[in-house]
Amino acid sequence: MPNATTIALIPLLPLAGFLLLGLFGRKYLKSSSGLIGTALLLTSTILALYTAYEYFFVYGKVNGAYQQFIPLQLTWLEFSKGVSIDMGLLLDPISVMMLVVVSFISLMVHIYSLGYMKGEERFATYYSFLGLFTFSMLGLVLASNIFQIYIFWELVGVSSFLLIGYYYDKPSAVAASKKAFIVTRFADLGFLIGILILSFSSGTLDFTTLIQRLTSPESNEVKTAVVSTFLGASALTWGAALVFIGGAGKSAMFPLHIWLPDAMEGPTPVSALIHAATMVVAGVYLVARLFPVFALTTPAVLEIIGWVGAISAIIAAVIACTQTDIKRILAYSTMSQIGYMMFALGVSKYGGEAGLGYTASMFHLFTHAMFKALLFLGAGAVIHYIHSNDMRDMGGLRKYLPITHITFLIACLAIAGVPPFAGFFSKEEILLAAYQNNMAIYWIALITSGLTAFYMFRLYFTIFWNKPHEVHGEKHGEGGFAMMLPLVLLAVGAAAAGFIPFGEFVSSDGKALVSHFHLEFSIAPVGLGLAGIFAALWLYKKQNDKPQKLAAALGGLYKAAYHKFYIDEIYLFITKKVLFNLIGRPAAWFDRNIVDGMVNLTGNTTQAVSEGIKKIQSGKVQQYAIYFLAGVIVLATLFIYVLR
Amino acid sequence: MITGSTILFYLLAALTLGCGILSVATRHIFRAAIYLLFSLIGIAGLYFWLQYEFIAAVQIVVYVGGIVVLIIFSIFLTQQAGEKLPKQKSDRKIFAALAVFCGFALTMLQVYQHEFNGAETTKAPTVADIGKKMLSVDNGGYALPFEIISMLLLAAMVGCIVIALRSKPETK
Amino acid sequence: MNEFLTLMKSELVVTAIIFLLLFIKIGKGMKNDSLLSLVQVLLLVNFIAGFFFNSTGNLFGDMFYTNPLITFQKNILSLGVYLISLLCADWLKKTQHLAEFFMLMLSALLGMFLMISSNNLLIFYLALELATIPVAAMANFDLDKKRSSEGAMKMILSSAFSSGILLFGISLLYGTTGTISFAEIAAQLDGSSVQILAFVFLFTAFAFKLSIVPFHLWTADVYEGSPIAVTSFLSVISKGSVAFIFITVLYKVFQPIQDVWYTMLVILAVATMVIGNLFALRQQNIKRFLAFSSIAQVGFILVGISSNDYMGITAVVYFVLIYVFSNLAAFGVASVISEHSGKENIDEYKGLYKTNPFLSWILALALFSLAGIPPTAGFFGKLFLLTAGGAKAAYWFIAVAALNMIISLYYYLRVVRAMFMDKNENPVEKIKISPSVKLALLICGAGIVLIGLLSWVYDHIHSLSFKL
Amino acid sequence: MNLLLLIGAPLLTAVAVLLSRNKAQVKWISLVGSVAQLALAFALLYAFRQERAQNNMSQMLFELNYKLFDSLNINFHFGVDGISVAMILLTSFVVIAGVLVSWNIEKMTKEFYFLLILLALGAYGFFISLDLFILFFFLEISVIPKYLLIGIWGSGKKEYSANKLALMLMGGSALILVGMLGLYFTAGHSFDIMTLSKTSIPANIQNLLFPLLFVGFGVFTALFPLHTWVPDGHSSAPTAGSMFLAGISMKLGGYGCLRIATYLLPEGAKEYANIIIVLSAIAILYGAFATMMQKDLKYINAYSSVSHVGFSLLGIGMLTQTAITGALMQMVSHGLMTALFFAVIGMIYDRTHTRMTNEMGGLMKVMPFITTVFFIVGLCSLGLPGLSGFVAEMTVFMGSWENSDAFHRVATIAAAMSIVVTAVYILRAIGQTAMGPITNTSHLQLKDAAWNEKLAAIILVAGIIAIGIAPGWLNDLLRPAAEEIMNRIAGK
Amino acid sequence: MIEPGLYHILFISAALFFIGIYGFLTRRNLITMLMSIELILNSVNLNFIAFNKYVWPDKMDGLFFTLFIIAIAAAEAAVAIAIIINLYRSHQSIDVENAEDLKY
Repeated sequence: MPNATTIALIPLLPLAGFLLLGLFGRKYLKSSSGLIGTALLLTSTILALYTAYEYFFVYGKVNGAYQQFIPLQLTWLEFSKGVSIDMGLLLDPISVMMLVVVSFISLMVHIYSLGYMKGEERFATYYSFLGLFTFSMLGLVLASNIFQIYIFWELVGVSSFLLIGYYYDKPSAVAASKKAFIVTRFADLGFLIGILILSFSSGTLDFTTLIQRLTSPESNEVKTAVVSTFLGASALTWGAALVFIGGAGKSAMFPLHIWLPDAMEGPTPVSALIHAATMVVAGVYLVARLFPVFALTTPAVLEIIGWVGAISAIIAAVIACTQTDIKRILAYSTMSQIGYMMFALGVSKYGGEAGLGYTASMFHLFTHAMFKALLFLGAGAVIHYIHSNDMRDMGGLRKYLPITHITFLIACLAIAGVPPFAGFFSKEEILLAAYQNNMAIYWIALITSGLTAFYMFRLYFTIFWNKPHEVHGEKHGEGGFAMMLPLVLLAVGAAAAGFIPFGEFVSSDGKALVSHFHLEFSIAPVGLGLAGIFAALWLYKKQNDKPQKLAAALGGLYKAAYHKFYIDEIYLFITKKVLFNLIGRPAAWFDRNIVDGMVNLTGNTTQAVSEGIKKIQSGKVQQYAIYFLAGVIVLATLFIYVLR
Repeated sequence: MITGSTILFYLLAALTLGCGILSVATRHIFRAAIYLLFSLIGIAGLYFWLQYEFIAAVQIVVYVGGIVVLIIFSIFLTQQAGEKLPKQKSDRKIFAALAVFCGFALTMLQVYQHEFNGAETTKAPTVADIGKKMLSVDNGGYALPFEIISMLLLAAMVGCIVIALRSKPETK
Repeated sequence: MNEFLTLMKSELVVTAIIFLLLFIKIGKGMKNDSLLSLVQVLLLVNFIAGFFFNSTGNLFGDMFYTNPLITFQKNILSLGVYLISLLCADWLKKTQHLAEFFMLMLSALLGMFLMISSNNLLIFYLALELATIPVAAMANFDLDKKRSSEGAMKMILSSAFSSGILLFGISLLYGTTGTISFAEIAAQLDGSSVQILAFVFLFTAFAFKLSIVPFHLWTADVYEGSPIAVTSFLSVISKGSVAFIFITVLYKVFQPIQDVWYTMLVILAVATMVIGNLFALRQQNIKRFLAFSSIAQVGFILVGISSNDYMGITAVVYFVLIYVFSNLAAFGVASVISEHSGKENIDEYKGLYKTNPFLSWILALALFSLAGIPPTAGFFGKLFLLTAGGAKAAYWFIAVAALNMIISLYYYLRVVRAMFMDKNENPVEKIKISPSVKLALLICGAGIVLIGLLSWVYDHIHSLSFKL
Repeated sequence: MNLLLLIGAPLLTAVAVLLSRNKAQVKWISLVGSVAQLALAFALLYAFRQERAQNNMSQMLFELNYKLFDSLNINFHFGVDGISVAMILLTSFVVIAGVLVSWNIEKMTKEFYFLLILLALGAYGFFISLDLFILFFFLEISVIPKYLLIGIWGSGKKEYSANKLALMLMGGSALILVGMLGLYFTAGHSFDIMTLSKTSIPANIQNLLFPLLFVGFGVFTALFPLHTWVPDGHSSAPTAGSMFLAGISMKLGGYGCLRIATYLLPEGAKEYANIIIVLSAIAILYGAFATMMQKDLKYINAYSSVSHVGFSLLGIGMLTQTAITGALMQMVSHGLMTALFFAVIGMIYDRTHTRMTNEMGGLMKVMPFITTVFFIVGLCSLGLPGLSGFVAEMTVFMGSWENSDAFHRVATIAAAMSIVVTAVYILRAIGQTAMGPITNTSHLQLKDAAWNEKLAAIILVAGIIAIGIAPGWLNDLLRPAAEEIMNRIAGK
Repeated sequence: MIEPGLYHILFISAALFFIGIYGFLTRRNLITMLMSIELILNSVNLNFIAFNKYVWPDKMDGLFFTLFIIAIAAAEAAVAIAIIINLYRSHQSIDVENAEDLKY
């Protein structure tokens, strides 16, 4: 049986770190705060691994299926009978898996940052923020209540805001952090309303009950909810769709992805942690968490999810081919990979063989966490060395950064889906699932995988090969042990993670899913991947003008892709023109002039009247007498003739 | 049928109203005073006609002997001899006339509509029982008003002295 | 003890003081200061005397009537006079005719006493005149100021005019009812149109004295023209007394045609509040300002009167009591300032708080009380007036009254702002306040703060008026 | 526990302040006084919970009833339920913070603190009185101190603002007055809330009186479109003044809207509920959008107050138990939050001598503490979980969603949209002031918060977090009281 | 109805009353205004006497009222004249139009 305290400690230790470092780090702990934070996280990672072991190999499996456990559930805020926000710990395959991923990657980043962020002015603050993020993310993962997940959802949002804006005196960083927060916030609005709808129609906020009520078609909740429709779609459909919007926002799905590239303004380790491995997959996790509802009650929404995922995947891939900022390239690739996970869920069914997409998605999430974190950390090492994000400043670094080079290569191979690296296995499963359910998406996915391979190796070659690197000034060597250790560990993960029999552990219905491997099927993707690699090799191995030519040849498409298909501009137009000029300004004006004007008007009118009637008081006693007499006569006539 | 008393009445009425009108109309202030005097006399005459000799006497004594004289003195004090009074603005006059006319019409309408229950016994009171009443404190007696009047006259006297006999600042 | 003495004690005491002063004057006279202190003592005695031997009864047939409530009202008036004698000490010491001044004021007071307890139109009329003519003379007491005599002239003429109309009304009333005693008139009233006419004529006399719109026009000019002592006397004492007798006349005599006067009161109350406020809005001279504000206050009194029952009586008496304190405090401060610096304009009050915090606080208190802001007593006074008036559930009527409270608050705040907030390079210099004035101001302040919270005052009045 | 203590403590403090000789005395006396009030508030909370724990379920606890105007049946009738307790806690928090932040006031210190304490007195009295008349009395007490605080110690066009505030509030109380008298007469000459809540008032009268009372109190709590005193008043007032104004006085209004208008006139409430909802929804969105355009920090907070207070009115209008609970939570939360916000603005202003966001930048470098607090309050205002704002707003939403018809749904969604707009303007404000490069180099010499400021901020932050982390206790306090109200509305 | 009676006298008195009022409203000289007042009061007296004679002869209220009114009139006139004279002293005119410093 799960032990509540052990599991509770996993998120609480980082929280402790946050408080400790946040309150005292700046003044007292100073540079030691990094070690403290890391130590705390190490503990909780160990606990997480222990929990995972316990769950998967000791008590988790009951008669052939992994069960849900809720070792702890506290009522946090009760709205009415049965409807309450609970703080709970929910253990099931995906949560445990995420637990491991999050804590592990976070630990890596902690260690890495010891080197990368050394000497930063707000070192302690940095680590306290990391703690906050890790806490929130773990809480999100473990949430047993849809409102709990929303709470931690917001918390990860804010910690990401804080970390993106870590270099707060860089205007671009500030802007990026604001953008990230507001865009996700906008998506969260959908999430919130979705929660309201779902909870109202199911009469609960608790995941288990909610899913169980909404998935049984004969339950009266579903009946009533299905009856009440809005714009032709049932309440449940709306609810599910809105919830997905929340997820899409966090996971930077098209068209809510615009914040992710800018988010790269944050320190690179942060990007690795938040914007590659963990937070951005929260959306996927959310969909997975509510998968039964999507799959059984609102398949339409699942369809949408599939398409959104696919589109995001390919668009991001295309854009990634044209960018020059290495972190942005990685960001787009992240987006594209998450697109994979999304449509994997989208094409999946509930239970049994048909649930392959689900497993695949989770699997890809797992592997992607490894190699993408690795990529970012590697890129971080490069940037650390070059002091620039722009790959045009780079080239021929393989001699100067050997370890980074190797690990980076591994990661690239992994993401390109070259066997036997991790990416290969998960991607294969995804493609298979798509193949089985939705041909169109399958083709998109296939093309995307090719593009992926291409732009990754474009990156790889331009950084490490291409033009020779000329050393100006004395260069400190590759970052120290603290930075190399995570690279190595992650490289191992990226290389080996594929061999985990994932289906054994994670599947839509908890029962084991044997993923059998078809060689003939995997020819196409691998082939495309290799093609992409060779294309990159041909274009970027040596310094030459082929790329420019190619770009010129592609013309408009290239330009559009280079400008990210002008989506940012559209957003800018909407916010600046519509929100500010068409709503905000008029509102402010209306308030100052109309509403306030009314108030002042009354005052001035009174004044004016009083000025106007002052002549009555003319100072002439006979005038007074006339008024007097008139008063008498009027009153008399009034009361003799009129009012009786 | 027209008796002497009737004629007398109308004469007195004519005198009163006529002189009244003249006294508010003329622009010679002395004449105004004199017209006022005659108008008051006319009223006194009406009292006589009504057989309220005592009131008539008082009227003559107080008004003719007192107030009008006072007024005339004050005219002497304040008026540069013989010049006419300044004309009033005509709009003021019009409004006043209008108001007055309305008031008069209104009053008369009400008064004539109302049926005053005329009593037959029209005996006039004698000076003696007026005197008795005046100083009796029991029901229907007028001692209290008498006292009040005395206080009032005292106050008025003091007031007049203070105001009219204004002493130069340095004295006292 | 002799009934005559007990029933008429207030009047007798006042008369005694008047004659004492007369003899002093005729005799070798006294120095102003000592005379003033003597008078103050006498007035205090008069005030205290009011609390003993209260009983109910008629005198002189039924011409004179008194009861504990009436005695209480008289006490309020004498209290007011006493406070005035303290507050305006500075001005009084300067005047050359101190004895005469007090003789006049006291005879006016006597007139008011008689008016309050008059039970008969004749007495009422005479008392009214006794309460008016001397005041007119007093209004002229700044002998060498033109404005003073102009004010006096305006007062005497218009009051003569109004009393002429009053008399005509009385005569008509007498013609239709054949009597001049309140009780019998009430029995005789049949609401015939002549009687309505007569009532309107009669009504205007009260309206004139209470300065109800449109019979109010003399008020401001006279208040501004006359010395502050007189102004405060006019605005507080005579208003109060007329309000009292007004209630008696309406409730006692004209009860049969109450629906007529109820409507009349409502109309005039609204008119009075609105016009008074609108005029007060723009005033610069503090006396004139207070004149118009007091007109607006009268509007509220009418609201209270309009409820035709003992609640109304209680509310009005209570309000007048509070009004005495508030208005006298305001006038007191005004008189102190104008005596020492000759400044009577609100703009010249700017920055007063810097130099004279005490005066500023008292004035502010008084104004808040007039505006009906808690915790000052004015709040309770106004509220109870409205409560009484609301008994007929004429919500719009109360609403208008309440809205007028806003306007009034605006201009009261103007003064407060001038004193506390506005900058001024040459404010009123520090004023050395003589002890008697300080005492009086403190009394007023205490009254303003306490009378509201000491609910037994209200309950006492209530018990008195409830007995009627 | 004797409720008179709650009035007595501030009263004594005020008197002591008046009698004190020098500025130091004044300050320390008022500090001690406000600490005492805080202690009393906590004692009250404790006692209240004890009573409830020994399930003493009578609606009002610690009732006192002294005769005041016997003949008019006006009594000093005091008593508290959960709502009052919560409000009193809020008040005591804001008071102590207000006293602390105005520590360095130089001009007429004595008067300043006297008026401040007087305001507090009014609030305490208001929250514990169960007699309409007394309640109105305490409500009115606070008008003049506000006027003077703004007019004397304020900044900008202070006279104008002070006048506007005083007059508009007076207008509100005029309406209240009429409604109050209406109640008094229809309910057979009684001002007693408990009695009134038992009497059934004919529907037509309710429909007549409800608007009077609701709008009357609504003016105090910035009911759209009668909110215009808020921006000017807040922006002109001194720091503590704004804190009290937004933190306490606006809550008087909300409390009145609920406890008097809605509770005593349920039929009227049902009649006008939709109008209230529309108005408050407008206020929420419109306030938020108007805020987006502001440059002056105080205006930003003032307008956002309009928007936030809209939530509590919305909750009341929704007429469900949860929504009303949420409304009350929002009052408490917003009280603490906005007080803190104004405190921070004041601190910034004292240093930079500007409140224009575009004239600052990068303050985080020079005053980390203040900016941290600024972050916290900002995040609270945009409804970050773990801070009070989130709890309140979510409760309102959940409650609003319980009415399942389209109208309420739309209104709720409209209101919910504001959380995005809020995020926009809060982040703009923070971004421009705290983050970014330091634009004005003279800011480099500025000092961080002094002890009193730190203390004040910490107290309020503690309150915010206490609600945000563990809303249960507040919920337990408010929900039963809301239930009583709902029972009357439901006609049980 | 030639025969003079109550109503005739009432007519006379009312007429006189309003004549007086007219005078009061239009005369610019203070003393003449005072005279108009006297006319008003006399008309009232006439009313009282008439009523007393024709309607309520058995009591003498009207008569006494008249007496006291006459007395009052005297007092009032005295004070009024005193004030007027004082006003005349302070600015050599008794034109009511000139006495309007106090206004608005």
